Amino acid sequence: MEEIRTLLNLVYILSAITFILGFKLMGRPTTARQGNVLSAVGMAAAIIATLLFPEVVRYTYLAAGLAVGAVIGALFAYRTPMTGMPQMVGLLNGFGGAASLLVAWAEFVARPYQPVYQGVIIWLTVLIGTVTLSGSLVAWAKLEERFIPTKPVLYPGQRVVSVVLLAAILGGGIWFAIDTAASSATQVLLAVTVLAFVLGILLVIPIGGADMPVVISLLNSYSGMAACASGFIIQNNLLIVAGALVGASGIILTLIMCKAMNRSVANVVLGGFGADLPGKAQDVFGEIKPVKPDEAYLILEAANSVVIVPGYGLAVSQAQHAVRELMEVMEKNGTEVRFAIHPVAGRMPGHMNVLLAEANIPYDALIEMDAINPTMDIVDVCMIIGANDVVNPAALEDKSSPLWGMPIIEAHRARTVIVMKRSMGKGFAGVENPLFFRNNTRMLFGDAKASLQALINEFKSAVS
Amino acid sequence: MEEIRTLLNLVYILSAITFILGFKLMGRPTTARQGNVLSAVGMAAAIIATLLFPEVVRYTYLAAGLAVGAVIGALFAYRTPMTGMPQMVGLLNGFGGAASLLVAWAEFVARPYQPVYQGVIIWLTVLIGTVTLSGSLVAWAKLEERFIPTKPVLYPGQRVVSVVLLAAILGGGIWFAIDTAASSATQVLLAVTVLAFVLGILLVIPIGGADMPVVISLLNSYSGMAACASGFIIQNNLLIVAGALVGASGIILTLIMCKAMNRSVANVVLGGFGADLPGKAQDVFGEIKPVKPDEAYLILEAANSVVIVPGYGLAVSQAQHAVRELMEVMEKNGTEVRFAIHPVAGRMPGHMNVLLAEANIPYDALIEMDAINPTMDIVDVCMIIGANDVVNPAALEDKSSPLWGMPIIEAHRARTVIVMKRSMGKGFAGVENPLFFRNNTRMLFGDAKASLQALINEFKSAVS
Amino acid sequence: MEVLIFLLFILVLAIFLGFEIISKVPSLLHTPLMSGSNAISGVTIVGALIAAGLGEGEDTAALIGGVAVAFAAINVVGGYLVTDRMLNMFKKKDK
Amino acid sequence: MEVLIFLLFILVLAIFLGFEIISKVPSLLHTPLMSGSNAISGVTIVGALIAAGLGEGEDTAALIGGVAVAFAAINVVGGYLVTDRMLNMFKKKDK
Ligand SMILES: NC(=O)c1ccc[n+]([C@@H]2O[C@H](COP(=O)([O-])OP(=O)(O)OC[C@H]3O[C@@H](n4cnc5c(N)ncnc54)[C@H](OP(=O)(O)O)[C@@H]3O)[C@@H](O)[C@H]2O)c1
Ligand SMILES: NC(=O)c1ccc[n+]([C@@H]2O[C@H](COP(=O)([O-])OP(=O)(O)OC[C@H]3O[C@@H](n4cnc5c(N)ncnc54)[C@H](OP(=O)(O)O)[C@@H]3O)[C@@H](O)[C@H]2O)c1
Repeated sequence: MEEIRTLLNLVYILSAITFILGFKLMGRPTTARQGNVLSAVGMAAAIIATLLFPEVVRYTYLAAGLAVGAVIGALFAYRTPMTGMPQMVGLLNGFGGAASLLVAWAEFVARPYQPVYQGVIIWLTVLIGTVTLSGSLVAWAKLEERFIPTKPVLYPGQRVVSVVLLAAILGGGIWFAIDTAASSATQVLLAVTVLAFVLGILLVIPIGGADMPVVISLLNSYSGMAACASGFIIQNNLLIVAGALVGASGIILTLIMCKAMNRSVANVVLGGFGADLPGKAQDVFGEIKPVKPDEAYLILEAANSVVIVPGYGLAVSQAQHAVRELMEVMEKNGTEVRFAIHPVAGRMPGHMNVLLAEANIPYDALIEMDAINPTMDIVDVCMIIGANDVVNPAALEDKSSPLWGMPIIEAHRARTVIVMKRSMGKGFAGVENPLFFRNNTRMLFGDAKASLQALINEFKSAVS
Repeated sequence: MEEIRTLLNLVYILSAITFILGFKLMGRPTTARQGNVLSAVGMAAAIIATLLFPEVVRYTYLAAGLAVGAVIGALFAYRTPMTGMPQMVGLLNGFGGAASLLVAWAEFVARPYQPVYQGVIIWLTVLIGTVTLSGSLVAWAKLEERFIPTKPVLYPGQRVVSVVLLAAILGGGIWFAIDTAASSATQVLLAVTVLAFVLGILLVIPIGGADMPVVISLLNSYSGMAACASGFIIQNNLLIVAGALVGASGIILTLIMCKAMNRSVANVVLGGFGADLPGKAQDVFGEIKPVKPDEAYLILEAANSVVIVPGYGLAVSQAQHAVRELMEVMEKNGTEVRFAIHPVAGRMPGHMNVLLAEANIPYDALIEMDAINPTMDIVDVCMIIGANDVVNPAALEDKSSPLWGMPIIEAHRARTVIVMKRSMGKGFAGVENPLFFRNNTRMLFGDAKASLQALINEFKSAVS
Repeated sequence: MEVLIFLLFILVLAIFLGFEIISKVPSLLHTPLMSGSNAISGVTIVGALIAAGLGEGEDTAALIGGVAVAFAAINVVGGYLVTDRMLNMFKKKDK
Repeated sequence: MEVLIFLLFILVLAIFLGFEIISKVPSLLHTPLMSGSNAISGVTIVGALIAAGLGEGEDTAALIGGVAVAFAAINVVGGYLVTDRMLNMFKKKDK
């Protein structure tokens, strides 16, 4: 009996090692896939080991849960388009939070007599898990643009309500933990759960849809913390280690995003960004020079080196395959084609890399911002596809701009810039982009995919 | 009672955090000193916490030990010259091993009834601790060139004796662990200790003096492992964490050294390197062009950029202050002076950096091998002071050389090379250096310090 | 209480380790990193399985555990599969 | 036995963490790193102090403990002081 338990605990140690090594292998594109598989194997081992624990004797609910969950999970994984990754990750985070919160509840229901510190941990797990769940649901809805307005929802007294809620949850926690076997304990924990659910909604609803990736990354971190907390409840090392790794990962990604947007985490989390924009009209000089696809073709045809800057608009119009085709015809024409990837291009960190990888564009053609900027002066044409904020030179030049200080891809330093977008519409930050008015800029208006297709046709008809 | 224990254990967690943060701060020269202080504060906290444990009631031996140890430690720290660092670190490793081994013994004497796995751990701690102790003593003696010949001591049947010893130690371990309360147990553990002591000596004695730094680094790792093992005996987390950190550090430094010498760890540890050299006389072409200090002065005086490559000979002749003076007069003369530091120059990793820092040479003038090599072609004069193997071009050009494949500082690519050494004596690897016979090389024979002084005088008399 | 100390120690070490390892992942792989760590956060499934399989106590606890298993399984299976799908698309230039 | 599992877990995490952190230290600082980690390996002093201060059991155990304390203290004090002495010498160009 004791020996089995020891053995199974050793399996947990091995699982933790696979998680750690998995993350390490994730550090390079050549080994990342193996890393993911290794980590999955470790997870499978942990699940099997858990089933062998002597106290696991009832299999109905367990088997049903596993079967249902696995099927839904697989459907999610294969049905979600690459453009929908942020939503999917968001939803999965919520489910992770839900699982942790339910584990806490199950423990409480099974063993109502708990020492005070266990009571505190149960309460904490319920709190983090529930906030993660409801917050993730709101984030998901905002990204899907369903049920909830994408814009920041602001109402008077917002902060006061949140603080009052938090105080109530805290009070409930004390009440609950002091005597978990009291007859009122179940109701109190239920109340805490409901309040936490409301709190999660209220925390996320004032944040604008475009800030959702930061929120999702933060919620990812919370789901890790919830797992960690539930590890303290059942005193399981593996949960703690894995939870801490995920927690760290979420926080690091959040910080990277905020840094690349030149905003503080607090600024994002307190919300309201994009709701009321500084009315001050920005001074932009110069005139707009629209071009037709045939003119753009002539410019591209003559270029020796082209740098493509993809942005959110490319994802919206699903133009990744078209971009790949254009790249091929240009390369056939003897032009060197590279992609410049801004860390927060798109709506999720690394979003553009995944999209372009989906279209079979090799990752060694994707260059990071810091590596491409020094070479920008000798680039013939910089082609901007559905990007806006990440190439806005105001970030470098205009101290009054909300983008001031954000690192950008310095497209304006290329000899010629071609901007592909539908209109003079603004980007996520909602500011004017002086790049569009520069002397060396040409605007190719239209949906990204359609414009790309037109360019490809020009190239093809020229050959034949 | 229980609360105190918990509180003190929390102090241990904080200590572990200071060790980790201390190592992290050690990663940059600007913060390294703070890191060391932080780590020391953590250690002091751990010591104080331990004294407050309820079971610590007897203070005579403890106070005496602390006082004696602290005084001796401080004397060591302030008396040892910078050139003697390898020896000092070696000796301290040995003391660390001794402490762990004695902790294991004390535990056994205090509580002879131990479960089998505890018996195994006690035996393991005694083994690692004792090997660390005696091995370190031999390494120290070899480096100090006292008591024991520096050359590899080889005798027939070497490996057989070691294997037999190891088998006996293993047998003793089984005998001991099975019943630690048996009347024979004390004798058996004593025998294991003695045999382990002999084993430590036999393992290190066949290794040449110049390989001692690798051995010391490996023993550093062992002393960490011994601390780790003793942590298992008294079930103390802090010992395990700190021991594992030290163990990892020692192994990493060992690997770095071996890689920079292009040898495997096994090759070093099995010993004999430098005892019997391949008799094959190497073909070196060209003739030696000795110069006098006044001629060398003229070359240096005309140079715009000078790179100095310090080596073991610089440490031997204690010429670090003279080098600093020469640097100053050359800089006054308008010459740019940089230092190229090979990872295994000297007799310890980072040895040259410490020596030059001692002479107040700022660390931003010290350039790593990989950074300096690409710029070597445009260097006017490369001045090699007491270095030999680390600038041997045979490593790049001669497949039959024992140095083949070792990364070197490519001094031979500089316009002119001035080599300062006492004779045509060989370096640690015992091979001829074709660099000395090149057309662009001038040899300035003599003790490094004396030659440097002569050069400085030339510069000074030219001014006045 | 002693166990709690161990768990805290493990937590501290894992947090440090997490920051060290994750900060080395290049931005190229941040989306798969996010979904992959998502899968790992489904490790609560271990706790859920124990709750769902518990013989003692009320039936309710096991039922809640079963639901927890389902949620966690979505997380695990969905996370790993979608990460694999993404990583499978990352290709080096093969010419 | 359960305690052993915890200790093993801690060992594994600490080893990984050690490799991650130490491999970031530049070669410039390898000598102080060596002496600094030397000092940390003197952490056995914790075990030695407990052994030396133990009231129960034979006097011999406490005596052995006392000697262990002395050795470990040399390690700790000597290691930290010499490291500090070295690091104090590292200076940036101040002109
Ligand atoms: N990646 C992340 O992790 C992350 C997270 C949070 C926030 N953000 C923020 O998101 C922004 C990302 O910058 P970005 O430059 O990628 O995008 P952006 O600044 O949001 O601009 C996207 C542009 O694409 C155009 N567009 C939209 N649909 C299009 C279509 N079908 N065809 C062609 N063009 C289309 C839009 O202009 P038209 O309307 O004129 O077509 C818009 O100006 C940054 O401000 C960043 O801070 C990113
Ligand atoms: N740093 C480490 O961690 C480490 C560890 C293990 C092994 N090693 C090995 O040690 C060697 C280090 O290379 P290295 O180039 O620094 O040294 P080296 O190859 O050992 O050569 C040192 C040279 O200094 C000269 N020398 C000795 N005393 C001198 C004095 N007083 N004045 C002037 N010159 C003097 C000697 O030539 P004369 O006799 O002609 O004067 C000798 O050729 C490498 O082979 C390396 O693999 C290093």
